[in-house]
Amino acid sequence: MNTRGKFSAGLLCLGFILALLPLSANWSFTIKPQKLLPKVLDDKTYFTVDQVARFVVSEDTTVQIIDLRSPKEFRAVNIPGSINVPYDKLLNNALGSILSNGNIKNIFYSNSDFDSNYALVIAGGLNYKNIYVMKGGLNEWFNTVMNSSFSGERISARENALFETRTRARKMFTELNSLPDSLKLKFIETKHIASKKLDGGCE
Amino acid sequence: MNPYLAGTMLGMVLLLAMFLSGRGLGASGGIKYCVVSIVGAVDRPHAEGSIYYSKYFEEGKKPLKNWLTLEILGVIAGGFISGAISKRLKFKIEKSPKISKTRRLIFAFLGGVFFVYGAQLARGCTSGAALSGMAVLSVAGFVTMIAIFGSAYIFAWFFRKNWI
Amino acid sequence: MGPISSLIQMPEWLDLLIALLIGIGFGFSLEQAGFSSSRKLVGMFYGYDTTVIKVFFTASIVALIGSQLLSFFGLLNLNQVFVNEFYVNASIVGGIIMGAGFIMGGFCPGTGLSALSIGKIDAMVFFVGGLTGAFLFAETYPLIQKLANGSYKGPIKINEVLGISPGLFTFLLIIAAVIMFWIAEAAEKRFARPDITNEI
Amino acid sequence: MKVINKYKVIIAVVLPILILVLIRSFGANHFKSDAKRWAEPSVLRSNIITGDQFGTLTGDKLIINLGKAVSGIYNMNIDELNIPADSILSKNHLKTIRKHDGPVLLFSSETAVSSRIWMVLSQMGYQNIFILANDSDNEVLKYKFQPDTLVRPEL
Repeated sequence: MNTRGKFSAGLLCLGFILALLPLSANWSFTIKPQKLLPKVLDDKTYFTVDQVARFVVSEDTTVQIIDLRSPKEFRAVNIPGSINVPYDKLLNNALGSILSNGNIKNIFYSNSDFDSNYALVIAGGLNYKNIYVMKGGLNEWFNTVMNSSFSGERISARENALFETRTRARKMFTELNSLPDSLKLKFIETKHIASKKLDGGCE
Repeated sequence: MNPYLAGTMLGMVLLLAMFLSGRGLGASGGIKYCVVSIVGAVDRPHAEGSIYYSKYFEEGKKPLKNWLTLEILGVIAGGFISGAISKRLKFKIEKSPKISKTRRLIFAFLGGVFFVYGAQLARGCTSGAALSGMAVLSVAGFVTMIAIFGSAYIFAWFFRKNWI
Repeated sequence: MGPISSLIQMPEWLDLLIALLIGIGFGFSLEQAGFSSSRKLVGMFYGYDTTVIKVFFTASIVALIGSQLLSFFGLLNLNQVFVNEFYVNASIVGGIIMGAGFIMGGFCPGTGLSALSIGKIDAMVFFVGGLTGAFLFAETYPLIQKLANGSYKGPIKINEVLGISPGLFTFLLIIAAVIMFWIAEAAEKRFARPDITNEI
Repeated sequence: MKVINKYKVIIAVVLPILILVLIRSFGANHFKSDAKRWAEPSVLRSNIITGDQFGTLTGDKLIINLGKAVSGIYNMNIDELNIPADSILSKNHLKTIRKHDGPVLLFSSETAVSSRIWMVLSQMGYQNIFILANDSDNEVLKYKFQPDTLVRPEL
């Protein structure tokens, strides 16, 4: 048998294996379940809304807040500085273009505690580091940051700091979300373009 | 070297490029960056004013400090190493004995003009669009490949005197 | 996981070093395949030497198989690998112009560079022609902008268009390539030109 | 023997790949491929069972309590197992889930934990797993934002 024959036979065997693989999958979890479980049960993966409020107020550049709700919900209200990646888009493997930056803390949030925690497991399964959720979601944000008021007789220094953060976060949240839709939308789109576009090709 | 073996080697290099930096191979892009930097050096205001060149000079970018430019430098180095190993290093004009040297060089020049012009239009040459494109199953890769080889087969008849 | 560049923020020098190393591998394989000879390259269009088609299809199939196996094992995220964008008219017209350039010059840009590196003077002239071509394109860009950017279809994949899995498409491509290899070798015998093949 | 010698290069390449592929496809100690498919119920929200839906759920139910607190909310002669979240992947527990014929409901006083465990188990290929949730617990924004009409864009 000549080289061509052998080579063709080898390629055909490999091609046959490939044809049988469920490759339409495109992507799957890359680490083993036993390795993932302790990662997703780590208490450090939670941020309280107050911690997130502090990030927002200080305009911390080492955090990236990711809103998993639909674009419509995002347009209605969103946390200042967050980017919108709807949960169903995230399943189409939008993660890579968002979470590539190793040292930045990525904080997921949704309205409640479901989508954000699914997303955390997915990101963990793909072996991304520095992933967190905002516990309680936007509902908890409203409950704590937007609607709480101080009731009591004396205020401690710590409580005072907490309330100041909340008040400032509330102000920023209200200012951003009171903007007309067109302006908010523009902000979202520029964010999106910056995070998309892969490098490559001959251009 | 056996063509199938050489092809496997080339495929491995392409796979390595995909694995390391998520991109394919390319040659015409590097040639373009050379031109862009030459134009930028000779006539900077023209380069910055033109809709085509200006995007390569935004934000103080340097067109020579680019993936594709470095890649074609590597191609030249790699070709040289291989030529040295196989003892093929020699200055010569390769041509059919039936045509003159001048004719060969004129056609080589024209071929270069056409090829790179077409590659700029199609956003990649045989390596950047056809080979790398096919390796990621892109439709653009297959269409470009068929267009290149199809048209070359048709034109082959007109230029047959140059070669056989 | 991979591509590595999506995992870590690479410093610029490392990125460029990788480019240089990839380029060296690229040039080395092209030269080893015998692509530094224009008469060997155009042999494909006259049937006396079909190395081009063998190397070309082998390379893309090896990369296809490799990338899909890596993706199956979770080592390479194919969504993070660049997919060429499809501009219908530009691809076809550009391809036709390239075909004409191929048969005139006897090189394509990559092979031209590897031929230039071992001292082929015609390849150097081809390279100068290439620079001129890129320059002409830049200067005529406003005229052909519409053609270049028209009928944009995005980075679409052929298996998605056909609605089959990438693995199955690869298998079909391999079958096609195997048939092509067989035809190519038959053609080499049929159109054999020992006077040319002995010289190159 | 002669045949093997003739094809040894091909066998040397194809066989290891075939073995690796088989291990990856059928090994139990891995997540299944096609993460999107296994996560599909979470997009459709068909994986969340609240009080009303609980009654209509057919089949032999098994509640897995992931926390220390007793669920208590649906106390109607239904099997309830107490498995702390961090030991859910032990062999015996996985066997219990696999052997159980009918819906398996994950409960935790913290929705975050049950959501996470749901995704882990689903990606391992377990189907018919649900999250037991309170009626009020769903992905809906319960608050209405009051815009401040005095805000002027600074841009």
